[in-house]
Amino acid sequence: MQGLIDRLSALLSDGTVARVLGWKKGDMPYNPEPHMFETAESLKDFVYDGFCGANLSKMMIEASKLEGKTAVCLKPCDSYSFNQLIREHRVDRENAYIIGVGCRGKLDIDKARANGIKGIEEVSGTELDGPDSVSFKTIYGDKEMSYSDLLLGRCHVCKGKEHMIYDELWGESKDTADSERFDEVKALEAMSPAERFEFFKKELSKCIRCNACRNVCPACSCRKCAFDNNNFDSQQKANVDSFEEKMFHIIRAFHVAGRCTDCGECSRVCPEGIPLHLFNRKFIKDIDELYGEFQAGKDPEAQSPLTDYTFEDCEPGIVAERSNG
Amino acid sequence: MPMTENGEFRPLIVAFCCNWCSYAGADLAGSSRLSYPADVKIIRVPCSGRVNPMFILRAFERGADGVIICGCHPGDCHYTSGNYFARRRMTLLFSMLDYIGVENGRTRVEWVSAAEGAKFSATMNEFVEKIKSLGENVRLGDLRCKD
Amino acid sequence: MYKISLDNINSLFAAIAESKELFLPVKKAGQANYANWTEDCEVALDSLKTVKSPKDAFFPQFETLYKVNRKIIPTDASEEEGSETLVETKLRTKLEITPTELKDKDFVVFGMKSCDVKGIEALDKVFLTDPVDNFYKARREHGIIVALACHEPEESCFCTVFGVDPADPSKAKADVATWIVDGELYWKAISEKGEELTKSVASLLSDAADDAADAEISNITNIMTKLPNTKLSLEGWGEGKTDEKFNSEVWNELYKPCLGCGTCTFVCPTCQCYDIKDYSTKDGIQRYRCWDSCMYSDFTLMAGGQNRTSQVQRFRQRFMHKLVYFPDRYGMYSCVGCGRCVDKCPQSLNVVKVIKAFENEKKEAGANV
Amino acid sequence: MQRIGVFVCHCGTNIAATVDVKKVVELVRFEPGVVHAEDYPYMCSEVGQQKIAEAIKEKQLTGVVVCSCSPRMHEATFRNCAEKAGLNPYMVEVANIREHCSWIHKDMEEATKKAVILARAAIAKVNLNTPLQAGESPVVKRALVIGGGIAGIQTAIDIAEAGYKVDIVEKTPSIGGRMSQLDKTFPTLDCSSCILTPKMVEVSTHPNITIHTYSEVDKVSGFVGNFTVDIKKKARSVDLDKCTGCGVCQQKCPMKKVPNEFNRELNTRSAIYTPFAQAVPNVPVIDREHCLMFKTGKCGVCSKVCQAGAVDYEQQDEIITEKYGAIVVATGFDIIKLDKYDEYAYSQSPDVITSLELERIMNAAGPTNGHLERMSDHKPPKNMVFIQCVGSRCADHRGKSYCSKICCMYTAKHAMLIRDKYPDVNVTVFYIDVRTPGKNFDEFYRRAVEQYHVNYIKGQVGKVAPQPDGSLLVQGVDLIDNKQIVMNADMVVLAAAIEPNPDIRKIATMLTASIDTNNFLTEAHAKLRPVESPTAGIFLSGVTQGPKDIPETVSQAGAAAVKVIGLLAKDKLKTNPCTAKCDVMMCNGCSTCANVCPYGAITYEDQEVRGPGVREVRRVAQVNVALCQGCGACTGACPSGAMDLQGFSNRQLISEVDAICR
Amino acid sequence: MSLTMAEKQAEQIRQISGSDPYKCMKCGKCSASCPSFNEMDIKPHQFVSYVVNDNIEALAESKSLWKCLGCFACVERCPRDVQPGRVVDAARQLVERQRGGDHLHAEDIPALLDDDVPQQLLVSAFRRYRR
Repeated sequence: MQGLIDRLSALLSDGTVARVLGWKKGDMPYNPEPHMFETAESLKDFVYDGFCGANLSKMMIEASKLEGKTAVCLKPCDSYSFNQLIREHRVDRENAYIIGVGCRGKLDIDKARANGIKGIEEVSGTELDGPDSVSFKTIYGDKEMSYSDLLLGRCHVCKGKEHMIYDELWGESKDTADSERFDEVKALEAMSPAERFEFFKKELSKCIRCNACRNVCPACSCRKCAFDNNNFDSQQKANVDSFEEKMFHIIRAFHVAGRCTDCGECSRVCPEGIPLHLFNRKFIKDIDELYGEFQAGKDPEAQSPLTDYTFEDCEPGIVAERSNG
Repeated sequence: MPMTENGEFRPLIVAFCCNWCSYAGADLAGSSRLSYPADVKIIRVPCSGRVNPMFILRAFERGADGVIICGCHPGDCHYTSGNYFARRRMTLLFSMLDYIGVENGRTRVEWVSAAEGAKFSATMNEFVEKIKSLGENVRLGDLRCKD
Repeated sequence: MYKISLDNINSLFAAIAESKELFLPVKKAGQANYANWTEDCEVALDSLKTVKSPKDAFFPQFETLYKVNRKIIPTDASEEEGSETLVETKLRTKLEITPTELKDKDFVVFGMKSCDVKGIEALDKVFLTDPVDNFYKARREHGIIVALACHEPEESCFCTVFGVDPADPSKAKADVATWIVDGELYWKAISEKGEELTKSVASLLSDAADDAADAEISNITNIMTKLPNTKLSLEGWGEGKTDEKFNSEVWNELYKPCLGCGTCTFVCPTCQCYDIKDYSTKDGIQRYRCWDSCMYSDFTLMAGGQNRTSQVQRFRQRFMHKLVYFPDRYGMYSCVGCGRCVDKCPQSLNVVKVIKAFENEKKEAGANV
Repeated sequence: MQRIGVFVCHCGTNIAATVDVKKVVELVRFEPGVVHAEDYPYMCSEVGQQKIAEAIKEKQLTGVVVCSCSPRMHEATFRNCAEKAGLNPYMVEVANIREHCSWIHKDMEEATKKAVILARAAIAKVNLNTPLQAGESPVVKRALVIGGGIAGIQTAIDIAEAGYKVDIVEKTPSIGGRMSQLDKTFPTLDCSSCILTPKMVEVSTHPNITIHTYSEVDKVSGFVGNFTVDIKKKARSVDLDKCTGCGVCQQKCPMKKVPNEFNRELNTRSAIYTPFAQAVPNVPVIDREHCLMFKTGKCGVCSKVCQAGAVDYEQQDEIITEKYGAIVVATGFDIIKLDKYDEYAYSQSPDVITSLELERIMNAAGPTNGHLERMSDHKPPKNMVFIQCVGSRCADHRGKSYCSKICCMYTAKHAMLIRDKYPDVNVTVFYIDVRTPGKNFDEFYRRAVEQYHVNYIKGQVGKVAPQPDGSLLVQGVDLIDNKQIVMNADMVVLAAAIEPNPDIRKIATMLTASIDTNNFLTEAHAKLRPVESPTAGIFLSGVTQGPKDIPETVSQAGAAAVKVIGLLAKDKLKTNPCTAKCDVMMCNGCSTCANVCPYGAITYEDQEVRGPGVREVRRVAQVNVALCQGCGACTGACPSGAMDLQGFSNRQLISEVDAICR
Repeated sequence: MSLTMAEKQAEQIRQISGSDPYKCMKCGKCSASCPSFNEMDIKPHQFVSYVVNDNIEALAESKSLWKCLGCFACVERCPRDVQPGRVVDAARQLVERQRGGDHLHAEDIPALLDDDVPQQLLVSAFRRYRR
């Protein structure tokens, strides 16, 4: 990590960039926060470890409007989001200096908590070139977990270790995929409609409409969300009854269909642990199956499947055909 | 549940019809006296591509039991491509509704030309029957609208 | 002091639920939240912190205030005169307003931690001082709080900073205090309401020594001293600090990662802002209120725009409100150190980091002098 | 809050017989915003409109809902009426309680209930209507006619005579179309060429008319009054200006085995050719597919013999771009392929021919120089059988559901001409119905029967079987005698159905003109606007709209011309104000809308945006209202809802949904 | 309103054949195509109009019923998709149902074999009339 800090300091000092968008050490060993570093000196608080899961692409919308270039640390999967933002003219590529940082999967502290680890004082083994297991020092005793058991859900279906866009690379990446991307969606599709309904009802009834999923989403970059304006009369702040939640989440996912890169931030930030990516990934699966494989953010020039068509496209009736077997 | 006196379930069905083909097709069904149940209420839109998925969800939220979108046949869109976009949007939306466990027969897209009054009527008769067989929309409605 | 074996706890719940609604931590789809007790629910008394605080019991996230319905009714002959329309009509419309009834049945909130009870104190300050919020008041009158001592506090806890004792809920403004020690639930009524509740379930409880929970109390107290955030200093916050804090440069740095979501607000036991909105139904409207978040871009949006237009203003507002304005007005902090925001903020921001950032600022300023 | 007036039309009994009009009036009075409600037997009548106008003035109405027939019928009527009374026309909405209600429902209670709901939806919409102002766009004073047959020629001449420039685009090397292939015309029996050729000359010499033969429309953009069209001029390989039309090249061309399309492939032509003697322009083209020079690189005879040096093997296809105010489609027809009608042995015997082939055989300039003979052995026929309705009025996939309209008459013509010229030939016509509406048409057909003794048999032919001796066995039925008829014939003539030129689909797509399932272009109104397409600025001439004979085509061509002249006579057009509109406060500048706009009406520009707490330069969408046609595709694509459609706004449509779901 | 016997039978024929006799435009192409035309008392095109007019009794008694070869030339060629052959076949089935029982037994077949009749025809007849 020191190498990365040195490089960033050099970029700041030689004037290549005016600021650095990265992560700042948290007050706990596992909660670094996204931070804008303006001086080389301030980089002493810079951190890059397994808990730096936040996708910094979206912050570049504002950062790329500032005077001078911003160096931004992007993990391989973040680079898809950045590309997609370029496609939508939301960031200025010229004002970004992209450090493609290596990634061996990011960690989910809730996985440790679920494993009974609490009262955490220190965590070690989370750095990029660290060991295969993570050690926890807690007031209730020392604990250890393997790095892979601590991974965020999204890392198990990693899109790969390649950066889609960068100015320079730092550190080795690892493809952490160990399960099929659409397995979860397929499992749901295999259920009966009533079972699916129950599943989503149970999950979505937890929703507290905090909008964290929307606000963190790099694709949800609207200046004013459709849910915050009066045009659709959908301006509801509360989860009133079962439908309200469904409507919110269907529309949230629909609005990013064809643009969602499957970065998994929505599921990561949900305070209620709702697997929100299941909506987005369903759209991705449908698009892949019906209109040909498409990965948003892979190619900033590619036409989104929803702004494209062919004469031979399937009819909407295919939904019933597929579902009814 | 909306019932008539004889206890038959009468669904509420919203049909979005594009102005150029399907609305005209519905007009033709009318002038040809090709009847279909009064449960179907038509909203005129310029093009099937105008139909925002929000409208469909809104209708369901408000207690509609079925929503059908009618547009020009592929290749015949008055605006060349609106129905193609609608086709993709609706396919994905319907698939999502199916995915969360809503009966997939509640939504439908049908291409009806200005000359197809008979098809319009037949489609609506069929759709009403389908919705009747599915019964009331309980999974998508907002309870507050039942008050 | 009474006790009941945890093996038998369901019969206690059943006994309470017989005559009162019972609200307690329930696990659903992997997360613990307060919910109504049912026989088949998965009670999660061992959860230290529910995702949302139990403030819903007194101040629900959503409630309908009243309904307005339009009715078409036959008119009296006398009213017909002066009718403007060309059509002779014997009908007229009437608006019918039906207020939602106030809570009129007792209910029990079981398992509240001391910090959450303290949170209710903060809500009381707002809702029970003039003008009194009747909906809230009715719930407070009918609500019986059974508090539960924390067992294994976590690193995000810092309630002691705000004078909360997590070990001894009998010091909180609850009706019953309870502890779980070695498979037994120890029960101690604190208030009159608590005594009554105790009476109603007395047959299920057996006597226990008054000092039965003392070991647990000192154990928890001891753990608290080890937790990193309990050493937090509130120096520089509180009454009269508006000028000093409001204009600080620290906010401009601090807010940047903030997404403007409402997670911190909605999990917080003391946040009490709400919005009132209308939902139009078949032939009328329902006026409801729902929690609002000062972090939202459309918070207090009016025709002329809103009074806080940037995220830094909104961010500052939330913490100034908790740590300065609220003490100014009500003499207490509007943070109880539950640590939910520490756990849940998507960007790892939270009230602790805010307080610490100002500490650092002071240190740095001192160093510079 | 609006002040809305609701006007419920009885439409005589069309509505009032099924909908309790009074009850509708009574119930809609309570809808939000309604301050006035009344009914009248005919709202569209002078008196009905007067009532609306009066109410607008007296009650200071700000919105009007008319519950009547389809808005496609009278929306414009009521909007004009409102405008005259001082109300913005776009504050008027129509609830369709006739086509969508009274005409399809029988139960009065049910229909009345539905009528109230439809009215409610319209009222809810009007509550959110805003006055819209039509913009203006200039008119390019030039017309394009696609197709150079009699329809296109007549339209072009009529427009040109009114003083406007006209371009004709014709796909084949010459104008003239189907009519130039015909021998005689019914019911007067005058020679087709004799009446067509002067027209062709007139059109080619008219100072206002430019003809692009051997050309196709390649691309169309723009809108009424302002179309931009790319015309692809295929390489003719012969210089139009240099060629004198001497014809030597065609005589000397060594490649003479090319099927002659003009003669329906009954004989052959050379690779360099003019389709027929009177071709306009009288300049040959080289059929590059068959020309030896192009196929092998060795020949060049035509170039060598051409005195004028007009042959140019290097010529390339050329695209020219022109601007037009109006476009007339006159792409005509062809006859259907008969390969699915095995029972008539069309593909088995050369003596089974189509009527169009018979036209060429009877024509003095045709493959047999006008002698009636069998194509197999060039012997004169003794017995001829005509079969009607081959592929017309056909409900299955093999043919067309419609009546081709012209077959009865041309078959009578053929029968009569043959009996006149060859009195010893027996002519039998198998018919299902003989349809002869038209001036002097039935008299014409009766002459064939009464004067020329053509044997008309009511019934169809089931089978035509070629016999070893070269004759054709025809098995048919006489439904009057209830007898099966088996007879020998030397020639069988099939009245094949006609269908629109297959190119029409491509052209209609380019023009965004609606087309029906039979590939005929749809009229804006079947009765009242028969020569206009629903797409503004596109007009229909000839068989492209539906089956027609020559006099009908010529009259329709004139009608289309009048419509075009009416359009070109205006200096400016009012544009549809129901266009998309971007709320710059919400626009992300993401370009999604531009990606789905079929008209290229959305562009992006950096613009200073001001609002509460906002003052910055942003990339935002801009709608060119002259280009926008109001389809709303952008609104469905816009993720933030910044893009909205005036007249069909999100809030309006949602309020309609809400009103219906009440 | 209750249907008369004849109306019921006509309806049955429409159901069995799946054809709509009202589509007929009386062109006669079925009769023109029919190889058994001369053997028939009620001609194929008349068959269709008999069904339209609910005159089923006459059809049931007609010779034509047993003269149709089932070659389906009329079905193929009918421009209106009325499928007269299927109508005849449906009438035949109606009659067969009323008669009941098997009318063709496997052991009778050899006696019926005729070198001029294609065996395929027998097989199909067997399929159709054995119940």
